[in-house]
Amino acid sequence: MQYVTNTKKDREQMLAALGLNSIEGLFSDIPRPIKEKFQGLELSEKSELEVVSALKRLEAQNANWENMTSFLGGGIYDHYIPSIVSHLISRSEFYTAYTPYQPEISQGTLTAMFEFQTMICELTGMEIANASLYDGATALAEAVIMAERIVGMGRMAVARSLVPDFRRVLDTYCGAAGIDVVEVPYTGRGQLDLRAIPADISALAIQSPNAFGVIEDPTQLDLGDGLLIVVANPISLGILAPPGELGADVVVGEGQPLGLPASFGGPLLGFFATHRRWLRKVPGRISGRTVDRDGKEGYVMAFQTREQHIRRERATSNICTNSALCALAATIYIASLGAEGLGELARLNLEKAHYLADRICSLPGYKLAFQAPFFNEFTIHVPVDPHRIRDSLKQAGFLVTDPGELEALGMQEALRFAVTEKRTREQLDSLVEKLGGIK
Amino acid sequence: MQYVTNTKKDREQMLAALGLNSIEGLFSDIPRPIKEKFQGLELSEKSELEVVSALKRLEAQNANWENMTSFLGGGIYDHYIPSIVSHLISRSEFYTAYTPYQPEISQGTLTAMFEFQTMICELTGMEIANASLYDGATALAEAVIMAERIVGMGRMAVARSLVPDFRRVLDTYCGAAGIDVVEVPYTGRGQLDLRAIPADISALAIQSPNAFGVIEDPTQLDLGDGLLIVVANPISLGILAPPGELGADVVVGEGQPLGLPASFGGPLLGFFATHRRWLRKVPGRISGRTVDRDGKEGYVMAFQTREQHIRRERATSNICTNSALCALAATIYIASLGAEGLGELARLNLEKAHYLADRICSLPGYKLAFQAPFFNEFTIHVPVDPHRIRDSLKQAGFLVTDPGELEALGMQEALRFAVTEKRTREQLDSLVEKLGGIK
Amino acid sequence: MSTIFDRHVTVSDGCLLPKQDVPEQGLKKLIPSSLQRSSPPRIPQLSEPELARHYTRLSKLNYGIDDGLYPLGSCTMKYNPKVNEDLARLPGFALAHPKAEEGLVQGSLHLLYEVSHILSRMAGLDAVTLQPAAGAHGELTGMFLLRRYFEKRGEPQRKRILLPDSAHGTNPASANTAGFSVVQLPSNEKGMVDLAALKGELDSNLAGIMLTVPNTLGIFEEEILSVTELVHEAGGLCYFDGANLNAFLGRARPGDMGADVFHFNFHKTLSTPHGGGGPGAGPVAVSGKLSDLLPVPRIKKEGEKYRLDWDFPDSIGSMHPFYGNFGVLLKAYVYVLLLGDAGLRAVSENAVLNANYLQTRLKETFTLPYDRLCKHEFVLSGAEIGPGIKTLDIAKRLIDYGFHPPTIYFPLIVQEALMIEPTECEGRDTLDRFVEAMERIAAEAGETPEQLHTAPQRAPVHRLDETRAARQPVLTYPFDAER
Amino acid sequence: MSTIFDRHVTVSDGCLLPKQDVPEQGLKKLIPSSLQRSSPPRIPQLSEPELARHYTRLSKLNYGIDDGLYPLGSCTMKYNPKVNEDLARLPGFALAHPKAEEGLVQGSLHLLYEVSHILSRMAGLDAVTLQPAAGAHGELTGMFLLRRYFEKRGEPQRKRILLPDSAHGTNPASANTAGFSVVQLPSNEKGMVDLAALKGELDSNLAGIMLTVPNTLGIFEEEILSVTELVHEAGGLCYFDGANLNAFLGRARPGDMGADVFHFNFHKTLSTPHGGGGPGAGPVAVSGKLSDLLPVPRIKKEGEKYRLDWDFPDSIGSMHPFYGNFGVLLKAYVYVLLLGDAGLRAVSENAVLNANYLQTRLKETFTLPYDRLCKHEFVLSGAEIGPGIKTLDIAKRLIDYGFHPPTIYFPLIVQEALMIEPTECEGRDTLDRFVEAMERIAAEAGETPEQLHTAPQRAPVHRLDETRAARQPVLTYPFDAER
Ligand SMILES: Cc1ncc(COP(=O)(O)O)c(C=O)c1O
Ligand SMILES: Cc1ncc(COP(=O)(O)O)c(C=O)c1O
Repeated sequence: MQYVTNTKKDREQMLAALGLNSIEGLFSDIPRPIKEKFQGLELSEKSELEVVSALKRLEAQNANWENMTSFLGGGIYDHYIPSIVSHLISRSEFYTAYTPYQPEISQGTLTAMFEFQTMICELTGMEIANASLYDGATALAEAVIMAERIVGMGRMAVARSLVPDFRRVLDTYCGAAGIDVVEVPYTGRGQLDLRAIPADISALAIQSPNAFGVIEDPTQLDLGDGLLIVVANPISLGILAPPGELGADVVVGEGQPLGLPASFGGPLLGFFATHRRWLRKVPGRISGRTVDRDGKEGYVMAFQTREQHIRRERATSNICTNSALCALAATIYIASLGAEGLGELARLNLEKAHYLADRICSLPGYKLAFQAPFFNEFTIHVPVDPHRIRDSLKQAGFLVTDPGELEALGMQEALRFAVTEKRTREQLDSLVEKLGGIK
Repeated sequence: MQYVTNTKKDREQMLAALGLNSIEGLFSDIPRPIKEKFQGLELSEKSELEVVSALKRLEAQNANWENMTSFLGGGIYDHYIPSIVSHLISRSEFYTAYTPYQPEISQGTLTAMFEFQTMICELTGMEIANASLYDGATALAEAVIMAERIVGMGRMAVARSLVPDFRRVLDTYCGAAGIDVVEVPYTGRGQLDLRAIPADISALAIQSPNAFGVIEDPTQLDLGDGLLIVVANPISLGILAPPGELGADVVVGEGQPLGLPASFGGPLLGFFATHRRWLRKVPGRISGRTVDRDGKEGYVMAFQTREQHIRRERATSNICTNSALCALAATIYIASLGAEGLGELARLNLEKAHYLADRICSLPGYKLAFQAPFFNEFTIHVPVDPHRIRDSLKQAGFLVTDPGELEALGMQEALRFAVTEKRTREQLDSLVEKLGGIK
Repeated sequence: MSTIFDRHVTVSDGCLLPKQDVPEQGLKKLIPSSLQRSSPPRIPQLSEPELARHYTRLSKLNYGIDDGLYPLGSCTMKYNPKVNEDLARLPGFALAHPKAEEGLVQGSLHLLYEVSHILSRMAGLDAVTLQPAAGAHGELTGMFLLRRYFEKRGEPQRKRILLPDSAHGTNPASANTAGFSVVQLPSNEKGMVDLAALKGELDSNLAGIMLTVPNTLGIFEEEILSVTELVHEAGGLCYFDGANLNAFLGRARPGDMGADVFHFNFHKTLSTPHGGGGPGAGPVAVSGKLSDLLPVPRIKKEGEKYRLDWDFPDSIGSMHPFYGNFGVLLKAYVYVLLLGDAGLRAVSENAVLNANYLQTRLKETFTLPYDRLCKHEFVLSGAEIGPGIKTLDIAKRLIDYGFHPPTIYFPLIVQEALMIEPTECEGRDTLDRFVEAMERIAAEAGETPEQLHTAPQRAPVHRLDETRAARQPVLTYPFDAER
Repeated sequence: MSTIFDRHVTVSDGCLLPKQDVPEQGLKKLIPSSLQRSSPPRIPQLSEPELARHYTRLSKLNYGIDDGLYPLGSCTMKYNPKVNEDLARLPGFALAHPKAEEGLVQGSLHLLYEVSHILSRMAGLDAVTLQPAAGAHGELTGMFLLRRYFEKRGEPQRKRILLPDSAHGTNPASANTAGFSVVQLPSNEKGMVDLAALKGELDSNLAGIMLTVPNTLGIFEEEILSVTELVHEAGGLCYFDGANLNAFLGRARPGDMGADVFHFNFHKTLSTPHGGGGPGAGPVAVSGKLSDLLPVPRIKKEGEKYRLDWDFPDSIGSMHPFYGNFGVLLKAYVYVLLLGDAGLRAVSENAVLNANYLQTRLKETFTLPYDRLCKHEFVLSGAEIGPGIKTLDIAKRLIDYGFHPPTIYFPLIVQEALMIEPTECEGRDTLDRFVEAMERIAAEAGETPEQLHTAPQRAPVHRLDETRAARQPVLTYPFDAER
């Protein structure tokens, strides 16, 4: 086996040093009935060449994704990832390292975590952020659990316009944690119905832009003791007001748009930002600045006391391994753009989406489902069975989200389009042309 | 421009420090008529995203090479390259470094060069080797020039069975260096015709396995003062006798099979090995072991006095930049296999090639062009127009070399097949089946 | 360590992004001004050369698996095959969108289906969910499953989870998050579950037990079959934390030991990189009685087609927005294909051999509180090795010898614990060098304790003040502070 | 530095290679025993983890562009864009076999065709060969072209090549290899070609002149038009070494200066990585009168198809077995597409600005023998900076300050030369830090010269004994020696 370094001779000598005369002696403590029941996988060892071929055959069972023109979105977007991101995260010192338990030889990871936290705070307008969670959906669930710990009402409210992938996870966690979930409907403009927010909630969770692509305006909200949790699209924050400035108490979201491939939905990157006063209640790792014996600056994992190792059952959360390498990718991605580039990127998305929306709405029977501001994704009311449209578009290599997702949110005869900087005008025009031809 | 670090402000301040008030002032020394004639490329700056798309469109103009079953050879072979090779040579410390002029901060490159030299000597059976040349063909040309410097007869002989790509380069160099080239025919067994070797030559160059795939037996050669230069396939040396043991004075060859992609014929890797006594006549870089001030072992570029920097017009050759990163890839490739693996690899190639040859020869009218030992490549006499066969095979995704190449060497109605470890029995069988169907 | 915020800010003149190719309407028209950002985030843009240098420099402050021995106990820091990385980046896999029609992602679904089957066979259990993104996430999934199981059975009172005192901290935290109360079980003098104590806790409120096998001392519970039988008899379920699967890969299966739920830890056992703290994958395998409760969607094969199956009304819901960490699952799949059964056996063989070899050699110098055959790891005590010397000092001193330190202060039941796991990838040469370093450190502890107290000396920074980080938290770049 | 030959030899138990799937006939039957290898090469096989560690360790002994300033004069060590590397690895390009039918490689041929066209426009010359694999190979190609040109014209006696004394060593070596005799031209006090001396060499045996523009002092020949005119009038041709093209990228063209032959150096000007000594690319552009002599095959466009054109009976032959270093050519193509005209101008602007800025600041402390506006580089003298201090000492001391040293002892016309080229990629911050280091070294040279003599102290090895390497050559691993 090419990943084992001991030679046969090494093994013999080492066994001898242990006073054993067979490898079986090393496993004498496993009860015999267990060993007797063992069945293998019935897989023979294979060469790298063979496995590479096998995986390429599997890959070929997928569509040729490089030839697809994607308008899929709903949390996972088709943004361009600069080449440098993958080059830098592929340095083995980064990607093969463990969680930085030994800070003196982990300053690379810890510094980057600190940078990531700072960037997330800058984007969201919050005071502190953690170093990542698994994904946006579990980040939302963790936020609700934190809110429940802080406020303790035993129930929370959630906008109906939250993407269903997040909602499922939220419901699962709340169910197990004994938190009731109340749904808040949306208005005819596709925005949160402010009149329908229940009282006595630990938190209200909204998403902006939401599952319809509509930007929410939370400035008029009053939740009493309840916390406002906003699920944000980080790319939109290049031009949209930071939720922290609009009253959010916790901002979470999916970081995939920040330099991660869709990768069939994982690995992803949850981010989590909140007020400084809840520092000790935040789940997940946090990197903090300190000094060494000589006063030289350095970073460590701060507040490990919140974590499981120390306080065990009183730990803030059970998060251990999270999504550090994805956070590193996001950090490098953001640094490659800078503030200006982030703004430019957001504007590219915004304008292209509006161009497409306008063009589509010029087709007879097509109109925006909601008269409300949107960013890079919008919902269109269509005059033909949306499932049929989706199929026809697919034949032409254009991908849109299953209308079933919108139907489940109460939107019939609708399709959602996400438009990133990767879509060219030519592609947008030909999508419209294709749409126009569907009767 | 994303590769420039100075900001506009930096530039202004730096100009001011120079007492200049415009960038043009920096170019005042270029005569005006030259500047006035300038024409640009008429290319606008493009984003990485756009350039990546452009290159993928170009790539798509090629055949889908991943779906081809290649029997192409003649110097460039389709071997499997272990993933680790590319990972390691992609460490920026390796691939972005210059030639190791400052050995104290180049021990990585220099140590690997030393390893490469050792491996080449082990494979070829020679005493010394250089750290690489551009490619096998120019390595052969350099060998002939060295031989001419040593022996000085003004002419050399070359086997007609040398692959034409090498021959063209050899003729070009010899033409310009004033060395006459005499061709030595091959026998009915496809091997060098020993009786036809001219006298008074500085060198005889043969290739083994040669352009027909046939293994030469140079043990009976007597060249007088002339040197025997052998062009070797490094993969074959896992099982074939090192040319040094068969009387070679210089062994050169193309290192592409050692872990480099075909890459449409470049970059390649020339290797060059010879006797120790000609140390100071060898072209190209050589790494040598030495010690530092404290007696610690280290490596430097040895014998730089041979090179152009110092002796200028009396330099052994004009080689400066060579193929260091390709040599590093080859070093890692060889180390990943070790002696045993190299033997196993060579046997895989050998057996598969013989299996295919046997199977093809079982078809009516097909027979081996030469009754002589071969390694992983062989020439078949075919009963149908070979150009037509090549075309039909191509339709089925099987690639073989242009029969024109063999015709130019005097072999009509013939095709050459190279078989590497990547070819599965299934592929070989279906090639034979396909061949059998061509009438 | 300077951050990018300390660096030169570049305003790029050129185009990093494509030019706008549609007519612009302007921000003003499209977004109400109250919802627009009023000031830009304070994020510098670095030129690409500077960006490359900054993160290359940061990378060199790290220690990775390719830099040397990484004997972090419980973490199974094995080599991460390079080919895994390449295959996860194949565009057909990397670009596939999770909301695509099933017909466009048959290869991805097929792969997930295969992975589930392999895991189910490896665990000796009936069904698998690939959703959990890490070990602790697997635990949480398992706890949610237990909760739902007892609710469905009409035994909602079963809320007590037994945990050996050697358990990993995520175990109680996960149980807690799922609303269970945790009861700690003392270990006996052999470092194993104390059967008597266990029997004392078996009542009708028992939900189950969370075990790590082999346990965090690296010891295989000899009475494992009795333990699981007792719990089952009491109506409880057995959760197995699979962090230590490397110890018996290719030789034994948790299902055959009595496990009802088992989580895999891909970034430990199955060679996927740990990434400095994730992403990982923590799939969960369950016995038949729990299989209908697994998260949705699940992957189903219908004829030659692979489908997402949402139709499990008893399911706990979803633990992940999609199907788990596909990219990570793929890498482990590649690893298992490469190894096959023989390779998997070679893993446990060499992992256990290396651990016992180190244990035997190191117990000459250090205290080995539980002195017996170990599996893939063992735990020493750093106590009393020298005046005022703590395990932390030993760990930091190892850095000076060029090694990554072992896991320290875990498990809690060993005083000043040093938890050492060499993995199968290390060769004897390396182990011998490590022993030599440990022996020298032990000598230094007596002779020149200052060398340990002031270690590390050969790291990019000297010993960092962790207390200060908690007392005076600086968690984002202090833009406004005078630096 | 230990080599792999010093490492543990592993006999792999498993399978690195696929199993043989055809019936085996055996070596004995297939290869005559006299042609079989009798003993295996002495090459160890390392396990993959050990292999990764060995070469990762070696990599860390190197200094690359991503590690910091690399001001090697004449080498143009600019940033190597990462995207170049990705695109060269696209399978459609990387797997294409050079002997494939043209129909299967239209994309590759198209790319080469585009590159030729771009280069021809950049050079302001008529035709291009992409075959040369490096700068010196371009020179050799050029010299072969000159030789053939004069033979064809019936002037085979034209065998004298003029070379400024500041020329790079490959120039005379290339001329020599092609059978020319080299005449050295002295530089005048401005560091430029001495016109009077030039005029004295213009006879009917003159083949031509080899110039580097700007020259290796970083100075643009003010009289370049007179120089080329004089040579042309004398019936000679002008060869331009393009190593220094970075100085006027996007602003001027060698063709407009009188060049007949011009070689590009891709691994300098066009951002392709130098790889620790190659592979590179050194395409050659020529004026119309030489175009029929260029190497074959050339790439031709017929309608929408790209073809290899062999039909040039006057061609010198082939300089490369195929079409040049395709993978390298592709990277430069990507670079040019990214930059466009504006980006190319930004290159020369910043390269020249950085060089002049450094020159101005450093001449306060060091001797600047030719004190004038420079282009992309300049040459200081390290002489007399301190007692017994040589330029070598300064260079080695720079290593201690974390910088790669400049090129030293070239050009030969400056005593103790320090040839400094910062490139456009460096920012002012870095340049200021470099100046500071140089000033400190100058101070140390007077105050603590031992620090310079014993430098470097902060490198993986201390100063290496180059003489010993030549006197007692050890060029392969000494298997048999007692180590
Ligand atoms: C025994 C044990 N259980 C659980 C975990 C948690 O796994 P993860 O970090 O993947 O969430 C760990 C990780 O260190 C562990 O060692
Ligand atoms: C001025 C000059 N000419 C020619 C060369 C040779 O180029 P190459 O190393 O690409 O062969 C160099 C390389 O250092 C150079 O600086």
